[in-house]
Amino acid sequence: MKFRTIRTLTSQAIKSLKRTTSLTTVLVIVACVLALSVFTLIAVNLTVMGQRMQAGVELRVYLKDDTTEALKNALEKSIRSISGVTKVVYVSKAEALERLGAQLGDENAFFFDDMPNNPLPASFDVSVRRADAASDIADRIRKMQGVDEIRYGPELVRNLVGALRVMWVITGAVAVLVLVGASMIVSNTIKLSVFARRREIEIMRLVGASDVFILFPFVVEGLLMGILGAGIASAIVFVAYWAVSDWVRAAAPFLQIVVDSEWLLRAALGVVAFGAVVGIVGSAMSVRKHLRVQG
Amino acid sequence: MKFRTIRTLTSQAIKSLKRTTSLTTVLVIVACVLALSVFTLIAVNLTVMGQRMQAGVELRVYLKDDTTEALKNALEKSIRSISGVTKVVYVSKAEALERLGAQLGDENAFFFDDMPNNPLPASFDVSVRRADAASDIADRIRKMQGVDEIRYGPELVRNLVGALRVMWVITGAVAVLVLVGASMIVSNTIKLSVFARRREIEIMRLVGASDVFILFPFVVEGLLMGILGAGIASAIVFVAYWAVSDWVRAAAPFLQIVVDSEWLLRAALGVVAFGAVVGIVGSAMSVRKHLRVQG
Amino acid sequence: MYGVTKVYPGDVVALAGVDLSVEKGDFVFIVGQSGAGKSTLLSLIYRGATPTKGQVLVGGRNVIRLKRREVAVFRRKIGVVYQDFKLLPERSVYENVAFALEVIEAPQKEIARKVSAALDMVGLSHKANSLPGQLAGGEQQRVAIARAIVNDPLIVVADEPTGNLDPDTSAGIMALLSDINCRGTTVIMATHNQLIVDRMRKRVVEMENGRVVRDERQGMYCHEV
Amino acid sequence: MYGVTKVYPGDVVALAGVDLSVEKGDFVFIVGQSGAGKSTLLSLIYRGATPTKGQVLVGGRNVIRLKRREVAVFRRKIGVVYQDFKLLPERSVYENVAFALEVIEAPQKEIARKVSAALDMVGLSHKANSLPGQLAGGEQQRVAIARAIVNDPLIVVADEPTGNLDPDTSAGIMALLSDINCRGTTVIMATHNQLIVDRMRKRVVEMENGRVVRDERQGMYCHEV
Ligand SMILES: Nc1ncnc2c1ncn2[C@@H]1O[C@H](COP(=O)(O)OP(=O)(O)OP(=O)(O)O)[C@@H](O)[C@H]1O
Ligand SMILES: Nc1ncnc2c1ncn2[C@@H]1O[C@H](COP(=O)(O)OP(=O)(O)OP(=O)(O)O)[C@@H](O)[C@H]1O
Ligand SMILES: [Mg+2]
Ligand SMILES: [Mg+2]
Repeated sequence: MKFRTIRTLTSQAIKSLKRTTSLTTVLVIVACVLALSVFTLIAVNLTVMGQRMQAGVELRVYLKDDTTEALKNALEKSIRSISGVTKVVYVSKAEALERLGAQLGDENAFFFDDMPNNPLPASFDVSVRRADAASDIADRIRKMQGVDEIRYGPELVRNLVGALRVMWVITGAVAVLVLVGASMIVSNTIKLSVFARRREIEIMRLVGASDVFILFPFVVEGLLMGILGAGIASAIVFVAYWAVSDWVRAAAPFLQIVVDSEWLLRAALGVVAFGAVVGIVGSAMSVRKHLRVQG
Repeated sequence: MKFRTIRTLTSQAIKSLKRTTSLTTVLVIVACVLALSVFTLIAVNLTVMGQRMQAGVELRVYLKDDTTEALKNALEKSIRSISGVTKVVYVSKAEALERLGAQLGDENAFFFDDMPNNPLPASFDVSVRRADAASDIADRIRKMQGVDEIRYGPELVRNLVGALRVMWVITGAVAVLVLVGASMIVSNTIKLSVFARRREIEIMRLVGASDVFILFPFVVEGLLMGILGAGIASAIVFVAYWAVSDWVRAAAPFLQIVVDSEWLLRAALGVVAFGAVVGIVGSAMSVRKHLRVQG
Repeated sequence: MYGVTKVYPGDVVALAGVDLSVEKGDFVFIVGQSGAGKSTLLSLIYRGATPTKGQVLVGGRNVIRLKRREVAVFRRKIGVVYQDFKLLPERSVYENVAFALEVIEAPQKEIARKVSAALDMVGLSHKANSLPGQLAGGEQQRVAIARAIVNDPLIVVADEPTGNLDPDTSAGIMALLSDINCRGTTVIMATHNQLIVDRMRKRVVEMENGRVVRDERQGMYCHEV
Repeated sequence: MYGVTKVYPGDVVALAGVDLSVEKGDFVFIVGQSGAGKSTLLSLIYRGATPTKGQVLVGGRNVIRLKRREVAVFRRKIGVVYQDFKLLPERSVYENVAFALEVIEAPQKEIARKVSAALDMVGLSHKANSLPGQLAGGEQQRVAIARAIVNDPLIVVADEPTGNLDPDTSAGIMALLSDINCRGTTVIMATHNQLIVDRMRKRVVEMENGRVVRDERQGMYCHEV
């Protein structure tokens, strides 16, 4: 095609875009991109939070009181060699007593001062990479020599890990649903608008317009709709996310929401590009299929 | 209109429904209802969970060691009289010691046996109805006579309350977005299908068809589309929710997901009715507007 | 049958001060060049358009003053053959003709009988189940004619009803319209078909640039014969 | 110009074994009753339809064997006036006519010049910016004619091009087609207009029920004169 023709056809596409019928497709794209973005952002944040929380999961391995220094060192070595263990810290009997004092608070601490002998055992604090591996690791450590007993981190953390997993699965399922639904709707909406112009397409073919000539304005329209829809959606998400993350930082600072403006900007551009591709492919396919049927 | 006419027009609506163009609208309705349902279910579950968690928030009010029995009773009474307080339990010095022993575990408990005197203070365990009211209540109690110090429930619970609030707000925002977007898309899709049949409508008017006569098939079509869309969506949600809740019960039993099949069934029927209304109103309004423009 | 009429749709003066009255039972040909305003004049009768100035009276009623609901009822008494046929593309020939009876909620049996009769009259019984898109141009035109006459209207307004018909078929259609006219129906017909107009020797109204320039009882197509 | 042809679309036998050849530069009238198969015959020439049996040769090429891409290129050499006009409803008269030149990617200046000339020839320069829906029936028909002739086609296929035109305008259009024919363009035209056919005295092909029943050089509309 000549450049001039491309210009003519593009201006036709823009003209046709201004008609109300295209609004539906833009809206559908906006809605789909919004839904996808919201779910993606939630999923990303949940993942990051989950990783942080899991990193904090610890096993406390209590040593028998009669453990020798040599045995202790051997034990530390074997624990470190277990895959999935990220950190091993030795807590002596004296340190354990201090820790208990701090736990009980100042007003109770005084009564340890005149303690005849320290009843608390020494321990290893073992950090593990993934919370769900903790119980396997505990089983392996329990069988080692010199180990008296093993305690997990607080129950709640383990529960949270389960809850997060549920959230991820739901988020993933909804994301898949939205993606499938969105592409079906977008392609159907474009099909509908092709259907509304079926006479026009037929006439163009009869006057001797080539497939590319007929396709081009639809593709440009699809491209513009895609960019427009995705652009609007990502602008909304961008602004809303800034506002929400500010608010969250104030309301629940410990959530440590992911905010990296460069990353967000890049994501927004990616979304717009995605919208453009969806628009082009969607409209091209619908019209092409329609042309094929026409023979 | 005569009954016979209604039958004729209805059969026409069904015929027209079978054409591919209606698929878009049904899909849009399915997608919207799905999105709405998922968010509603998440919101309901979060609310119920949140209520349960908040119910567990406690303040521990430590009493001065020299508090008399009379003062203690007066204090208990005043605390009870604060609105928002649901339960007040007295924990004596002896009970406190026992509790600490249980907390520290069996292997450490023995060393309390030969304690010269009990260093732990007596306390009231105060349950409050809403976690966010806890700090206000604490401030009021702190000023009372005989109170030594006040401790909150674990930090994590307070954080969770903040996190839940964030979740609710996000869920609410997304729900509003979905609702607005959905109704815009549905009405636009119907508008588009009316647009595709604009010639047909014009011809009908010229042949002397009344507005009701023209509207009726569209309304029936909208009704059927709405029922179909909402029906498909709520069937998916119903089945999926059963599966998910089973899985959640296995993976994270403490989440205590809301499952009440009767309630769910009623909700599903409500959703279908909602879809029917959306379909009727949406198509009727689009066609009516179109008829008005035609003059 | 109607009074003063003037129309200016957009900036185009389609009718410029037309006065015309048609008696009940008349047979009137409207002739004139392409773009003279014939179709516009006819559309005023069935209220396809409203005049910018002037009044249109049909059967003693002022058409312009009709309310929305009344327009539909009013149109049912007028059978119109549109220049571009205006058939419902997704309904069969039978359904298209039946539609004019369905809007008046006629009994199913009566519909079946009358539609068959009308299709017979225009010679299209064998195409009853075809869609308009599957018909020849002249066949579509005859479907439009059948629809216009099927519910025994008081007035038949026909815009170029023989434009796509061969002389034989045209003669058949004209015989049909004459017949209906004899039974008391007013027929107003815009046409370019010189042979038909000359043969029928009915009233001829000639238009030019939105004005009536000739109005003869028992006229011919051309001015000077 | 084409060989043996037969067509059976659906169960309807529209053409039943038609043999016809047209020389380059001929002027041929196709006449016959409504539904005789004239439009179907014409549609085979511009490959609007393909025959069920038989072959169609245009300019030495077998039309049926054309590939998808070739069909578009092929159609650009044939100017067609469709019975139902087939104008793009959302483009102005000017754009509709220009479209036939845009598909061959002509320079903008040439398009402007040729479109103006074509609209002049059919007498519609003053309506260049109207939409088809705002035109009288005869005006739409003339736009379709302008589009068919604007890119100097090798063959003009015209299906009932004067059905909505008054005798004067029809005569003008026929003069135009004669003129184009004199410059070497083949013209094939289906019509019911007896006056035109009788006056022109060109080749007449009469069809009946999908068969050619008469083929006369310098014929008249009717069988027996
Ligand atoms: N909707 C419209 N908007 C603007 N102008 C219009 C419209 N309809 C018709 N016209 C113009 O009004 C004039 C008269 O049109 P009309 O259709 O009445 O002519 P006509 O006599 O029926 O012609 P024909 O014999 O070709 O059908 C024409 O110039 C036409 O372009
Ligand atoms: N798409 C189609 N599907 C089925 N039948 C068709 C189709 N197109 C035309 N026909 C039938 O083929 C026959 C010939 O049609 P055609 O259009 O060729 O007639 P015609 O000679 O052009 O008539 P007219 O003068 O009325 O335009 C008719 O009986 C018509 O009903
Ligand atoms: Mg007209
Ligand atoms: Mg034909």
